[in-house]
Amino acid sequence: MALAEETAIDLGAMTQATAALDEIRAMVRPCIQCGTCTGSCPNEFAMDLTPRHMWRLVLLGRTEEVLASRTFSLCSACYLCSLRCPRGLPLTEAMGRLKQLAARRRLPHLRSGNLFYRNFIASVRRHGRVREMEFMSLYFAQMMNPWLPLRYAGMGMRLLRRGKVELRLPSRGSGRLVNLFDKVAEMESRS
Amino acid sequence: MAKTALIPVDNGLLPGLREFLRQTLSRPEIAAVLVPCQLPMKAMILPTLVNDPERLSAANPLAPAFPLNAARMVSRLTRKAAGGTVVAVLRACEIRAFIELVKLKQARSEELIIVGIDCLGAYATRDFLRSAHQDVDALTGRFVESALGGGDGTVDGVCLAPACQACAEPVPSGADLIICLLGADTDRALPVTAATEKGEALLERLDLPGATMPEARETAVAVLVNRRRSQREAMGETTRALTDSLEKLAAYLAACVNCYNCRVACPVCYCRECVFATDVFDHEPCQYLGWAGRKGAVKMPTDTLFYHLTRLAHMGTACVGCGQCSNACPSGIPLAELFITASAPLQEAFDYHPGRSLEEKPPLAAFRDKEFEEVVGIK
Amino acid sequence: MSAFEPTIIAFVCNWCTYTGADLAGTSRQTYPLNVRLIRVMCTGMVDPQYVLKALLEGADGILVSGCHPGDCHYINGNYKARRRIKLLKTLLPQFGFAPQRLRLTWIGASDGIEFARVMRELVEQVRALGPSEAGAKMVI
Amino acid sequence: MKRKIGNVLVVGAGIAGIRSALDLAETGYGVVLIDKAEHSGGVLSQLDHQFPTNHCGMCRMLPLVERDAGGQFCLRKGLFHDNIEILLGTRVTAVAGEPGRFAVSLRTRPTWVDPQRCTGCGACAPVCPVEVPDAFNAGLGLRRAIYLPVPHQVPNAYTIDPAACTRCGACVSACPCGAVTLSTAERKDFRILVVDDEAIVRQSLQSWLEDEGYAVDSAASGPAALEALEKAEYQLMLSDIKMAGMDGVELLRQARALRPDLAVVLMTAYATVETAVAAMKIGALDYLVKPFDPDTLVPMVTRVHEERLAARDRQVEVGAIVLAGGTDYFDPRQQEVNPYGYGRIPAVVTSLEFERIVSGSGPSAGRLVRPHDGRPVRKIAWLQCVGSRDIQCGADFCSSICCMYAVKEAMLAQERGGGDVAATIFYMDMRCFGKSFQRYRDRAEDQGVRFERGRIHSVIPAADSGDPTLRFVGLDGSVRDETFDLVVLALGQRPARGAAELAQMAELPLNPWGFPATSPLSAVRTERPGIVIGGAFAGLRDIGESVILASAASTEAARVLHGAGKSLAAAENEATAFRDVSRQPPRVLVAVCTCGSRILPPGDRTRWVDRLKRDPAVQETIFIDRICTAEGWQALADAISAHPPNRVLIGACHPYVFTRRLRELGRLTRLHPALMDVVDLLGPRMAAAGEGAEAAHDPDSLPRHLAMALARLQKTCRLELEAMPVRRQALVVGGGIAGMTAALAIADCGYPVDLVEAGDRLGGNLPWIGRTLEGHDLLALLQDTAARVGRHPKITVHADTRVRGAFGQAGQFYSTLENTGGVVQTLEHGVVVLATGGGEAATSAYGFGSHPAIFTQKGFQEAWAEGRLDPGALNTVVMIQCVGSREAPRNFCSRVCCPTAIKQALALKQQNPEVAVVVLYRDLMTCGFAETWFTRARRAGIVFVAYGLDDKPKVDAAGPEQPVTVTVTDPVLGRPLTVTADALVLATGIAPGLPADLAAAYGATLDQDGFLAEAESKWRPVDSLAEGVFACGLALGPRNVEESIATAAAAAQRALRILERERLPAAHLTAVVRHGLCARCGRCIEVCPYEARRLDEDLDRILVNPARCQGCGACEAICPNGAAVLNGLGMAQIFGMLDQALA
Repeated sequence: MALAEETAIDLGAMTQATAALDEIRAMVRPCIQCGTCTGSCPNEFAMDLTPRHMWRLVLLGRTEEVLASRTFSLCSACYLCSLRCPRGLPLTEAMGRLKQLAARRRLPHLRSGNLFYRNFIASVRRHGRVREMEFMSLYFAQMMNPWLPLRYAGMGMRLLRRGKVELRLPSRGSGRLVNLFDKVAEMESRS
Repeated sequence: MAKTALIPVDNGLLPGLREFLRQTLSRPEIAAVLVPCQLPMKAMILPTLVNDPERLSAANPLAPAFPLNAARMVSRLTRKAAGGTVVAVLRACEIRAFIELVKLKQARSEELIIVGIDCLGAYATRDFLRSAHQDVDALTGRFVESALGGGDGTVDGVCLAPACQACAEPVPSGADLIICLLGADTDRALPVTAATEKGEALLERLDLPGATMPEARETAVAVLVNRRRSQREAMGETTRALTDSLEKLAAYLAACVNCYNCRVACPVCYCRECVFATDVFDHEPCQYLGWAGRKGAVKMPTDTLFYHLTRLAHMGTACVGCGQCSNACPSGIPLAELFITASAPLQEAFDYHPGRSLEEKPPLAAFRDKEFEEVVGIK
Repeated sequence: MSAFEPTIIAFVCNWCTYTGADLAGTSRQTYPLNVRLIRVMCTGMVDPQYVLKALLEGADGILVSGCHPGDCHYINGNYKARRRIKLLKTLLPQFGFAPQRLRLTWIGASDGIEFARVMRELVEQVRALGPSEAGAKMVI
Repeated sequence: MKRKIGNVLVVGAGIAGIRSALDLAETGYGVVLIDKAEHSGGVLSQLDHQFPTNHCGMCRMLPLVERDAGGQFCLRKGLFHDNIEILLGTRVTAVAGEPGRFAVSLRTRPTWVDPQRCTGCGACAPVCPVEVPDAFNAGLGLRRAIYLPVPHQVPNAYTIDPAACTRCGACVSACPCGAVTLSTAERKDFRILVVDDEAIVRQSLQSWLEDEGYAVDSAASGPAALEALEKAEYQLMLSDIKMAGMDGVELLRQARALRPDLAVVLMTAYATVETAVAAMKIGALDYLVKPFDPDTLVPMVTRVHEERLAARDRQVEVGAIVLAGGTDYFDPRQQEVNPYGYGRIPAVVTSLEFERIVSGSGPSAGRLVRPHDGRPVRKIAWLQCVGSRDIQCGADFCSSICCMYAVKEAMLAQERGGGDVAATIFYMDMRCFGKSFQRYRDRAEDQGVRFERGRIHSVIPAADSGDPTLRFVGLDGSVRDETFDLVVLALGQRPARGAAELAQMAELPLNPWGFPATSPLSAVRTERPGIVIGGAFAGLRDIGESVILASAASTEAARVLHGAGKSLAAAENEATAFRDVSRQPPRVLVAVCTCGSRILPPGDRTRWVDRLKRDPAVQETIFIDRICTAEGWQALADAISAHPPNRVLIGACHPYVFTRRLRELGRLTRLHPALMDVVDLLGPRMAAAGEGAEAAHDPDSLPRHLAMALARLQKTCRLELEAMPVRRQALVVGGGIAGMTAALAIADCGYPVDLVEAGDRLGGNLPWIGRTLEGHDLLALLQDTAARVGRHPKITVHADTRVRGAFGQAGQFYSTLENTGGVVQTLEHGVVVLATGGGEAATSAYGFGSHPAIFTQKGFQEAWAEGRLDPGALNTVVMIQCVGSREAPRNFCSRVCCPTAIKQALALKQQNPEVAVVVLYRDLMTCGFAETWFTRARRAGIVFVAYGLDDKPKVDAAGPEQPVTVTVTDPVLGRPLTVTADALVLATGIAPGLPADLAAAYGATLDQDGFLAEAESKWRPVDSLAEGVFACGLALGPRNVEESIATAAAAAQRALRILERERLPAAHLTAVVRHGLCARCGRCIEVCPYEARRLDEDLDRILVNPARCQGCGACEAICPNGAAVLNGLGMAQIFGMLDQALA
């Protein structure tokens, strides 16, 4: 009983303080909690909340609980759930929105993933492709964890052997996608 | 409130019972008494509807005479409103038959009070007529003495009719008032007990001393019933051995001439006209020729076995074992033995006990969703 | 061929078993000619006398067949029939009549194959029992 | 009897079409019943088992009154009724006209098998080289191109599937009766003459057209063409314009003179198009511009051909049209992805395939085995909502039927497996929304059927066995895999194939899902007056509802006919004065159809005559070859006229098909058809052939069949029963929308109606409901309906009045009315419609009554309407569904509460977008198209939380001043949710208002929940067991307004059947009493299932009500001495048949 008290959800909160989640909630409102998404999800085994569980929390306006989970960050955007959802909900898109929301909030438990993503994109922006060495160096620097590079060392060596990693440091002028990225940012800010 | 009272019989059983009936008839609410009486002109006993108390001096409900099952007479008296209450003195098997007839809407229990007397049985009518050329009251006395004194009612070598010998229900449990012979002190008084409210109401109005049931009764009843049961089993065994194939059954019934007297005498065969006497069995001449042609020969009248098997199928579950079929057969076919033996398994199959209760529905008019599933299928 | 060919009288209800028998015919589900169908409206109208008559006139086997429980066109006729068969199956064996000669089955309108199977099996069973005693010598 | 001359076209001969046709036919209208399939019965011809009996029982739809007009045998065999003409393989090609006078064109597909000649012997099928999936067995087996559409139907003529047939002709030579005539194949009948001076053109045209099955000849010049036209008949000439000698235009002129009917299409080069156009003025039908390819030519020729065929279309004039085309099932292969592997994994089958697996006439003769490998099924799963409640496949609706049929199928599986089968149903909401559905579902659960809440997203074959493996998420969130022997997809409904075309022809709109749309608040009326929809054609109905809608559609059709004055124009059908033969000894004419020599080998005649002559009742035996032909039938009529017999026995084939002809023969010969009989000799002959040579030559077998029938016929007497007079007016008890609708429908057909209402005004529940879920205004409906009732000259309204007592039987009831002023009057009427309605059930659960913020649905609606409640002031509203419903003792679903909750929630949201609405439910019952409102409610942000019976919501309302707090466990999160509600709305469901003594007074009974006990929930859903007593609206069962209106129209239709007659005639097979033999024991009264017998105390006789008696013969069997007789099948007759059977 004590446990139930602790974890009880007050639905009265549903209408309040959920502005952050409102847009996403609207996307999944017709959800009938059938669980098709969970059954379909290839990454479900690694998630702390099942997708169904998470969408339910979204519906009930549990912003903090949703953002505290890693579930959406593990979405690999395979679109299986969207394809199979009997309600035709844009679940993959809603996952993306959750990622964005989390990113804006710089949530500590998602810091590693966020940095990885940001540096990856920054590299693409600059060069029109990923410069692995630059990208990983910046990532390691920002993570401020001296042991981290060692965790990637083995993989890095294997990739190197197969010529998958370019060792040269950036040299060839400025990135070709800067304009593109800027245009997108401009359009997004307008809409 | 007297549930049980005593009928004084210190002047003799019959005078005591006659006095009891006179007292009953003197009640203003009682219109008449139906009781076996000796006919004035002959040493014969038949049910008689008595209105004049004086005429009750001929009443003799204990005589070993059972020329017909009085349930049919009670049916005639009660089918419609009679305008007065009748007290009927009946044997146990007559009461059972009466209850069956009520279920079949051939009789009504309104305006009727049934007095039953422990049944000591009776002789076949032929035997009774032979024995009763003497004083019937005296014969009755000797018969009762034998039957209650540990004997089997045999007087001068004449013994009970086979159906009576095999009757395991001598106590008239369906009566409103039961007059007890078994276990009673027959020199002094007979206990009479009310089994229904109607009986109790009458008993209360009669001026009789109260009493309790004699302790000896239970044992006396048990002894008699056990003896009868074993006789019934023996009878069944013999009969079954004589009829365990269709051919043997035909031989058993060989003397039958299709007079249908058995069904006239049967108290529960209630049809106005037996189907075998209707036009359904007015066969075309060409049909007889057809049968003869097919089988080489055909006995006439035809349909003998068909008739008896049909009667078993129709009335077997309602057979009260009174034995009147045997009594009625001009050819002396032991029909009661056959009917009693063949009906017992039918009654057992449907857990149906004819005459036990008005609440029990005749088995073929009822059914349940799930029952007798063993008779379905070809496994 | 000297093999004994039994004669079987089948009282079939108009709505289910007769339709099933008909379907057996149109579906080329053959069944032995030993079976003589008597179409009645409902098994609940099969008077025990019909069975007795068939038996005494020499039928080697008698079948009563109608709708499955709960499916009777006339609501409950098949239940009434079941009681009558119980009665006859209790009565007749006392006179040496093999109970296997009298059968009650539920065969529905779409059970054409089942009908043919039951008929074949029944004929075999009765064939194994041999001729009914009532057949040749018995007078009715 | 006076016959109405109105005709109705019923399109679709499935269950609804049959119901509608029978209704109208029984009422006396003529019906043309068509179906595009080659069989009647629709999908029901494939279904052996129906909920809730798990058997069939369709035969209970047959007429109860005037039974002789319809066949007395299994309806799945076929439908036979005097007033119904059935056209199979027929479709509508055009609809014109107006209500009361429609002209409809019908086109019947030729089957190339002459049904008059085909005896169904089956010799053709084995020689056919083509094998295609057998539609009857849902594709589980194969059939040939020539086949029996439904094996159990009669007449069982074979038919040819034109799509599969290669026209090889093997069947033509195999047919012993010459019934197959492929040469008259329709395209072969259409002869084309190609005229061109270029050989290459002639050759290619000829080959293109011959490939299409046309008969083509060619000519190289105009004169050659004219020569050909003189020699033979052609339907179409394709001619070049520019030819040496005679050009195309001249040819056209001369050809038209020779053959005025000839269609001519000219072929022209671009340069001479103008000539071609000009030629059309002198009779060319069209022209083709060279060069052209087959894609241009063939459609043009086909069009010409079709137009020719259209000219041969049958035109029918009808007063009204009932569209009863049914629905189709969703095809799981049509989904973009086929997640259930149907078609890939062999052990995944559809629900229809499962029905065929457990059918006695199915591919495994009813054994529960897998269709592909014959392995017994031990573990089986049903997947619900396949093609339903799935926006992704265009189904934002609930198909309404799948839950119940899945429960049925699961129970059947368990039954077939003898307790050895584990059945699981995977569902989202178990929609047991009908009267007895919840108990049925519970029974299944008690029997061990496992119900698993969860939607299966996909089925994959197991790695080792290939058996279907399901992956699903349990309520606890765990993902589980389970492998089954067989997986059944519970397919949802889709519009019937051809529904759109039919709707277009009838100018009816479609709803967003492609089903033909009905008018607001009517499930049967359409935008086009005179065209009504019956059954599931408009979508998503189960059998029982379809039957109700079919009857309702009949009512509307009858109304149209009546409005068009049809019932006023009476056609006197002169009753035939039959010869009285009752005092004559039987003299039977035996007529044997030799059917070529298939029934009777020529050498056997003498033997047959001798055998039959043994019976002195036989007057004469004659032999006719093919009695079914016009000549054969005439020969029979002649024989009867020559030496008039008083009985006629015909030995031929299927007796069913002779019913109508016997009646005609009766009129012709003045011998009553009851004194004629037809024996099937062909069936036994064919069965014998199958049994081998020895049996086939049993020479006594067929004569025995005749002799048995003879024994019966000679003892048959015509029943001379006095028909019961009908008091041709109706009593309707209850003035709600159902009662008013029923009263109006009956009165509109011309019969006086007394409408009794206990309250002071009409309207029942409509005022508080206000609007439907869809937003239709019920107050307007009430105003309109009450006004029509009020001014209808045939309706007398008795307000403030109750029925105090009643007695009587169909045709003649007596009812005593008493009004609140104590005034008593007695009414006589022929029928009664119980429309006593119902109300909201009372409750004391969840603190109701203790707190002003706790409402019932009705209380909430009223408080809102009366302004006692301000939606703008509410922050949070909680609704609890199934309060006191779907659990003992009120273990039924009230069906309306979930839609009402959604209606109220949406209305709240609309008035106050900020309000939070939480609906606590068990299974959300938004069946049919109401599902879309469930979707809208979700979209609007209404939160739905499911709860279970073992963990009901807890309501804490300490006092009127304290807030109401509701706690419930969220099944997905497994955590308690608490909410403080400004209003708590309890859905308590419906309590019927039908007093048991009122029903009993009319001989009807109530079910355990207090609704009327229907005679049969599927086949006679608005009838009580007592004929003449009907119910509708809430007295019958929980229904919404539109559905209640439909039940009312259906009840009216059932009542009109009786009112349309002056007397209720007895059928030939009716029980009679031989009073002289009768002992009045009354056992026949006890066993009669129809309460058709009673003891008349005054007469001291047992009397039979022939309108109630259905001829089952239970009385005959219980009567020991033959005093109860089933006329036509008495004891003497059966004895006679037995004699002959054993002779």
